[in-house]
Amino acid sequence: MTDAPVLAVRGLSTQFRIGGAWRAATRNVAFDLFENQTLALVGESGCGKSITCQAILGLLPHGVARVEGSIRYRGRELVGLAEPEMEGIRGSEIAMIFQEPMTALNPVMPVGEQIAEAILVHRKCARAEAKAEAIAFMDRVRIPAAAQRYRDYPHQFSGGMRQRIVIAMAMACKPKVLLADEPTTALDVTIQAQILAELRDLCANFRMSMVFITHSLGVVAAIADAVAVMYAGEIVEMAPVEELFAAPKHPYTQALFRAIPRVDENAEGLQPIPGQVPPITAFGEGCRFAPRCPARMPRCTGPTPRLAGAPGSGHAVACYLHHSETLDAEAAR
Amino acid sequence: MTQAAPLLQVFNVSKSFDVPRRLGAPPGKVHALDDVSLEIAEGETLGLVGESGCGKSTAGRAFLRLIEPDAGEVWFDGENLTAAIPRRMRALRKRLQIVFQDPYSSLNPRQKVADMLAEVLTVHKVCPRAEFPDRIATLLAEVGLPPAAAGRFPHEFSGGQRQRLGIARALSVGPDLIVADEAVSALDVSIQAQILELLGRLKAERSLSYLFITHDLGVVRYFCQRAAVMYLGRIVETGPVRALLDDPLHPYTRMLRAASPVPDPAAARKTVQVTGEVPSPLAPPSGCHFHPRCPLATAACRHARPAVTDMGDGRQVACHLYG
Amino acid sequence: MARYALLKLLYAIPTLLAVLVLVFVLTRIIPGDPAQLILGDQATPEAVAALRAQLGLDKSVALQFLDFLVGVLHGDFGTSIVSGQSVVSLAAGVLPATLELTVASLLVGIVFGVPLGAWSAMRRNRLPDIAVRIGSLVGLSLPAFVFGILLLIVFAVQLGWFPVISPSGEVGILERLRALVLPSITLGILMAAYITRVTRSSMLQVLGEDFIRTARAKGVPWWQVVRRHALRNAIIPVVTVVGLYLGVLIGNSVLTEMVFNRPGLGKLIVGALAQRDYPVLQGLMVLYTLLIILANLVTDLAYGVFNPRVRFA
Amino acid sequence: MKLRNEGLSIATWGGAALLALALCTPASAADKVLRVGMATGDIGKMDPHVAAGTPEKALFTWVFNGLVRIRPGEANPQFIEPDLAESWEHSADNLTWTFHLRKGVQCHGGYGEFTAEDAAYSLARAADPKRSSFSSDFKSMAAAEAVDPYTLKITYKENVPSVLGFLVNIQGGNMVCKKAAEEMGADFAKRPIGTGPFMFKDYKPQQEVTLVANPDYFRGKPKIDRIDYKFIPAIASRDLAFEKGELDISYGQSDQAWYDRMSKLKDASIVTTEPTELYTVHLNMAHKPLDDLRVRQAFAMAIPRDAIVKYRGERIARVAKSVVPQGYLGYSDATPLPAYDPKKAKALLKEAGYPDGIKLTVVQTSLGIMRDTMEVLQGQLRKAGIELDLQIVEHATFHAEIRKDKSDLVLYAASRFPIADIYLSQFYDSAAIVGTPTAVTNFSHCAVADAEIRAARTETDPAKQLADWALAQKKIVEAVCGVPVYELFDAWAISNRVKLGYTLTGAPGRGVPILEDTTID
Amino acid sequence: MNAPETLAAPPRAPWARLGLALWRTATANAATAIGIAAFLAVVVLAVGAPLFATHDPLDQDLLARLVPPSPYHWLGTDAFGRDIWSRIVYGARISLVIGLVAVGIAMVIGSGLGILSGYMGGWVDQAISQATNILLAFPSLILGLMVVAFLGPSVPNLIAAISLATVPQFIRVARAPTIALRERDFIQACRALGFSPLRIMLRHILPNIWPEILVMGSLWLATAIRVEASLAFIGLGVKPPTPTWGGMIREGFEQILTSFHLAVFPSLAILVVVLALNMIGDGLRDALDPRMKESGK
Repeated sequence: MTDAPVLAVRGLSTQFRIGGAWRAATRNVAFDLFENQTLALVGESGCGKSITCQAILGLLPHGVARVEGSIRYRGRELVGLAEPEMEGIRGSEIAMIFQEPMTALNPVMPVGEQIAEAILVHRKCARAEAKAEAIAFMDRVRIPAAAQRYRDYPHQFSGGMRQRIVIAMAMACKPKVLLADEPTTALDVTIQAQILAELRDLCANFRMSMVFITHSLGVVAAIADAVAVMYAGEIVEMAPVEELFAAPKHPYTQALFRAIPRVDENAEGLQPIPGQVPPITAFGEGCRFAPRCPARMPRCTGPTPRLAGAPGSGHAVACYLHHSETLDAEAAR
Repeated sequence: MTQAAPLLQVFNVSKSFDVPRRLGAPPGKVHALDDVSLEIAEGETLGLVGESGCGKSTAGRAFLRLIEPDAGEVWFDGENLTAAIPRRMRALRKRLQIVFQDPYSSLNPRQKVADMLAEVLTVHKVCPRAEFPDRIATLLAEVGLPPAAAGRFPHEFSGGQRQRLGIARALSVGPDLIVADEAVSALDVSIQAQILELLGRLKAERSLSYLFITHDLGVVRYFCQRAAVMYLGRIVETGPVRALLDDPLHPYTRMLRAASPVPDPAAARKTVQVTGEVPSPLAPPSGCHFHPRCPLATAACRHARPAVTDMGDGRQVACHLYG
Repeated sequence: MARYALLKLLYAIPTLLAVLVLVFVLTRIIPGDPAQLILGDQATPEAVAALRAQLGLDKSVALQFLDFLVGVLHGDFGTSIVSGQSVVSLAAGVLPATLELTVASLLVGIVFGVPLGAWSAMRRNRLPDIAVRIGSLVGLSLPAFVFGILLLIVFAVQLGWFPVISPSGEVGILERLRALVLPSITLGILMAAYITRVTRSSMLQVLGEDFIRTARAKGVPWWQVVRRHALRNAIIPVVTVVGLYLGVLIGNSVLTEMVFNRPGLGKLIVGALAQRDYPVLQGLMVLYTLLIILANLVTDLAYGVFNPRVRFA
Repeated sequence: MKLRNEGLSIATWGGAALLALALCTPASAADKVLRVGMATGDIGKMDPHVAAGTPEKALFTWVFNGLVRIRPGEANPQFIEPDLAESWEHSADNLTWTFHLRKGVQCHGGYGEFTAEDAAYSLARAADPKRSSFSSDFKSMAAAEAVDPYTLKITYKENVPSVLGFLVNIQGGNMVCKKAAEEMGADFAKRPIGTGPFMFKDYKPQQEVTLVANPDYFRGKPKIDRIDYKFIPAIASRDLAFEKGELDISYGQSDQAWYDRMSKLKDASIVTTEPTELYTVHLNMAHKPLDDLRVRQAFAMAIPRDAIVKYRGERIARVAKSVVPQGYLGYSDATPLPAYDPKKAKALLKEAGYPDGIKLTVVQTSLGIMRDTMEVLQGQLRKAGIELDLQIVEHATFHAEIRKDKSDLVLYAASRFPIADIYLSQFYDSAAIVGTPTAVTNFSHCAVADAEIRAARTETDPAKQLADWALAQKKIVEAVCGVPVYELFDAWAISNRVKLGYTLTGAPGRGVPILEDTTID
Repeated sequence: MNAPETLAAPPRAPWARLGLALWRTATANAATAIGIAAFLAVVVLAVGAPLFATHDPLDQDLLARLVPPSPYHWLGTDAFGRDIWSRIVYGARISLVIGLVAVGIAMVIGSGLGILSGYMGGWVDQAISQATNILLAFPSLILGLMVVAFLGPSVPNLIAAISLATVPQFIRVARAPTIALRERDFIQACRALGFSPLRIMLRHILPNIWPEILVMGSLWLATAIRVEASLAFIGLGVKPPTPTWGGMIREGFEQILTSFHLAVFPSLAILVVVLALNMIGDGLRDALDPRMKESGK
């Protein structure tokens, strides 16, 4: 890993216009993504992980959503970038794959053409060349008889195969960063295992970085190098994967682990997290997990705790339980 | 576990659907259920496990006759459901209930909670109308909802709360057996745990039995005593949950077990041997449906459907390896 | 595909038969005597009776129906009571005009409707959208006959660009087309308004789909996303609607035919109704039903062309 | 964005294509073509002995000849002149008539020379109820036979007031060619064969009939090469087409507003022609309360004939003065019709026991002017306390229903051969009462003047005959069997390009005669 | 963002829901507001016709025919010298009654059959669908034409004709969502709870599809008014002297080259009502269709 992050996100806030008012869906999201690293964004639905990814690619609808903060890709600021320039980055530098392989492909266009299109929009090359390359990529993601299936339509493929095609499409321009938004959630476990293996393989081969969004800690364990746990629009804990699984620090992360029924161990009882995630319209000040937190303290409803770790440590957490006085003071400012 | 007379017995139930193929072509046939037999003892929770399209949901509905089986018999508490006349069937439905996966489509969006529950009480003449409010409040309390919930519409609730409403509706008739069709699959983990806890509590309090349909082996291990694994409309293995998961017999169960993600980076990074995809149910493979993906397949697997072998300890498997 | 078409046509036979019975029964239970009408007001009752016998109107309804069915099976739909022309030749004489008008209006509808609908969807809730939506509503609400006369006065009489009535005799294709312009606009405006609306709503829906996001995520420029991805999908429901509306179009053509004095099936039917010309009425109803069934079939086939998910065995 | 350009450009291209079509000029024809627009959706059977409608009759004017004709442009029988017959004479008792036919007249389509044989055949055909709608016109005819190829003898059973009247080239008087009629059978009605100046060429349903000049026409080859006889039911379309020069002759609308508007056109003249159609309300005396004379009188007094004629147009209509149309032989206005007096009408109704007025059920055709007229009557009668409940049906049903005696009153417009006898016998002779075996069109059940009508029919003394007819009219008017309202002219718009070659004031065949020397610029 | 939450259907009981939806679109969408206002205005005019008419609509003044608009005759007079404004006001009654009753009948019968067909499936569905197809094979105008020509033009017959032509549309509108709903879990739950089919259709399916039916109703009301006008134009309208818009246009059409106002004013009246109804229908559709709410760009 080199020192400079491929993607550096700082203070990213996204707001949506809901009922005439702007509501923050994510607040102050910050992380670094290094070359050949896979960062998992994990959290329950509505925590803002997908929105963060779409904000990076500038895919949030104008007029309905706005983005503040900074997203630097190899030093280049993406927030506020003009649409044509953004189009140049999408797909060729940063690519994205989506959760639903059933709907992510254009149903009336042959799959091969959809892959070739990704190549053609970014590179001036002959149609035949793009086709050959598209077939090569289909091969690469293990689609059987790729050349014959070039002209087939999405509905002629199974869910797993479609997700492979989506991946091939994303990989077509050999992007530096892949944003994977729950790419295996809609798939069966046996297919999920295959796709995860595929993605691991591709990242390694292309020295690609990946932001992997999921709600499953099991999937995180299988694919991530680093993990950022999100709750209600904020990152509450961030750490290298082994560290996080070995010693989760944030009460939310801990509760999450206790709520999962594991297939490999007998658990006598799960510990559900009481209450529920607040809706976007009810995000308040202070720690957003506080109302559900077993270790809630009075200060938790005060200023929002900042994500911070011991200096030099890769493990950061946004919780007063773990904050030193200096950090509190910093947060107070 | 199955010493007492089972509450639900399913004998050789089959069901196939016509599936329109291309325009102008005769429709294809999907054998959603192919000679399925199982039983659930009183107070037992049976997990029915499989990947999407394997027929597990069809099974749950066919046992309740929400879908009419093509063949086979379903006996409930000593009575043949498949032969019951409509009126008898409607009465029997008080004892057999279902909870659905999607908390958004399982509630009538145009009906208030109180109306929804009152309608059930009216239709089945559970109690006099005067007692409805009390009865409804009790039901809501039982599933962990405040009495105020009665006056609201479904969309005013979160996913977890709606699932509680679905459970309250099922409970309102006082059933003995509940089919939980992926009842926790659509929920976030924190909520999933809440609902599992609720179902567990209700089972103890009301001495319920469950047919628990899910694709999540973790949930099965936590919640069920026994489990049946389905593949392309057939049950390939049944047995006590812990034994089945710790020492799977059928190659498919093994594959499923190995592919299930574990929140442990060390274990999760091990490469798992998973090959192939579930074939189209329109043209299932011959013999053992699993043979094209099976690392241990032999010639026999291609030709003959494996018989069910009793392996002792309540375990049964349908595989030529054990035949 | 041929198999599919054949099956469809086969399924249409009961429908056709039902239509036949319906029309036949309807035409016989109502008052009115074609014989009297043909012979005029000075005819003697004797002459009227003679003509009735000659036309077979004195036989029982069941017998008449049988005669009719046997004729139909032989491809003989009888002859017009009023003009003595064979029904087949009458229908064949006006069918080209009707088809011509229908196809031309369809084209007007598509050429104006699809781009406007798409444009409107893309500029949702902005001025172009509002203008197009109001325009399409006005188009839907405009009575064809008034609009047609307006067109005639402005473009045919004042400006003299187009003929008032269709030219007759052997005229060139150009002349024929010229005469087609105003009627097809009159009739097509309704279609265009309808297509605009359907295209717009379908486009709005498609623009919210995942694959649009996928296409954008791979860096496809916006206008190309719209053209290659959105429009191609948005057009599919338009095909269905066009097919469904074809029937309405054929029906509404009566008014246009009257205003522009064009021959056509609609006018033929109105005339036959007014004169109790039973054979013509029966034949036309069968033809109508057939046309609609064919239109549906063509729609189905077109649907298959636009939508790869529906291909034919 | 880009799509906007694309979308607009497609629309622009569409528009441009239409404009391009608009600007290219139509090719002009070298032939002299006369384009006539007729108020009809289509044409019926083109058999002159069968079809009774105006559109067909107008066509027959150009295709067929009679033994005699009324001088082109006139409608009155006093202008009868030779046509296929060069001369004729009759016996003293008027019962035997001999006609000497013109030699060398050729039938259309190579069916040979027209001879006395054809003429005899034609008359027999016209008199045959099975083949003719006009057989009643010939019921006094005993026989028609060819004496030699150019001599025709017709014998009558009784005296007929106007023998020649039935032999002019309208209705049963139209001469067909025997060979053609027999060979073609039913097809004759699709491709009529006559001897007239124009020959049938082509028929396009709902569009037109094309006629071409008969090169062998006995009066000489017409100067006009072709007639396009176009069917244009909508008056607005007809007017616009005429205005733009797409029609040379156009059937008009019997409305003063139309007349005024069209009269302002340059290069065109608007002509109204006789015979008129007399609009009469026949009051059904068999139905209560119309069986009461006072009620009928009240009815008649509630109709402001003058105002209605003003409404219709004074150039288009004239006030009816008797139950027989003006200008008919035997017409008499000696007995005035009841004058407009709504007050007195109300008083009469009261006297008859209807102080609150009466309500009549009327079967009414949906056809244009008939319906308009009925609506005016309805509006006017309303003011005198007479409500009309109109059952609007279409024309075929109307004809059937009124003949079943279903209606309290019948508004009927008719024009007949201009002799009082025909009008009186068909509408007011008790033999013609609807529902009887000899029924014609006596809707009022009128039987007050049977004796006079029948006596006049066979009376050989013209003066006595006129007296009988006048008396009949007096009796009918006094009994208020029918209330005549107005007489309506046909109206034509004729381009000044057309030189008819005669002055048009009447058209007994209902069509504008196009002669051999009619030209068009 | 909690996507499923936003997708969920809006609140309240059916009627309140519709009222709310109308109000919301009316306030948010000027076009709908205009549509509602215009339609209400026409209804008020129709109901209070005697108050708003300046003349007796039947009163002929033969000597003041085809008068152009003037202070005395606001919209001029027709060929019989009757006041056009008064006839339009009274004509609104007929147009509205015919439209409302015809569409109302079609709505009840059509949605009933549609739900039955969609929910029961099997031969019931087959039979109803076949019949629907036959009726659909005829364009509504032609069907109306036949019925009226055969039965005679009168208000009940016109209503019957228009209903007959409209019923299949409602069958279709009701059937498709019923089939979709039938598979929804809450309907399955009703079956599991032992509810009778009738109860499920009336209490659970109908309330869920009736917004669509209503939207369709407003659009077909517009069509019905147009069809009535078209029939009248062909000469098969309500019997005279009752004023109807279509009949007025037909009469006006005869004079269109001399007195344009005769046909124009009733045409405008139809235009206004049809436009208003379409605007309302559009607004309703937007308000009731959650899909239309989001979906950006």
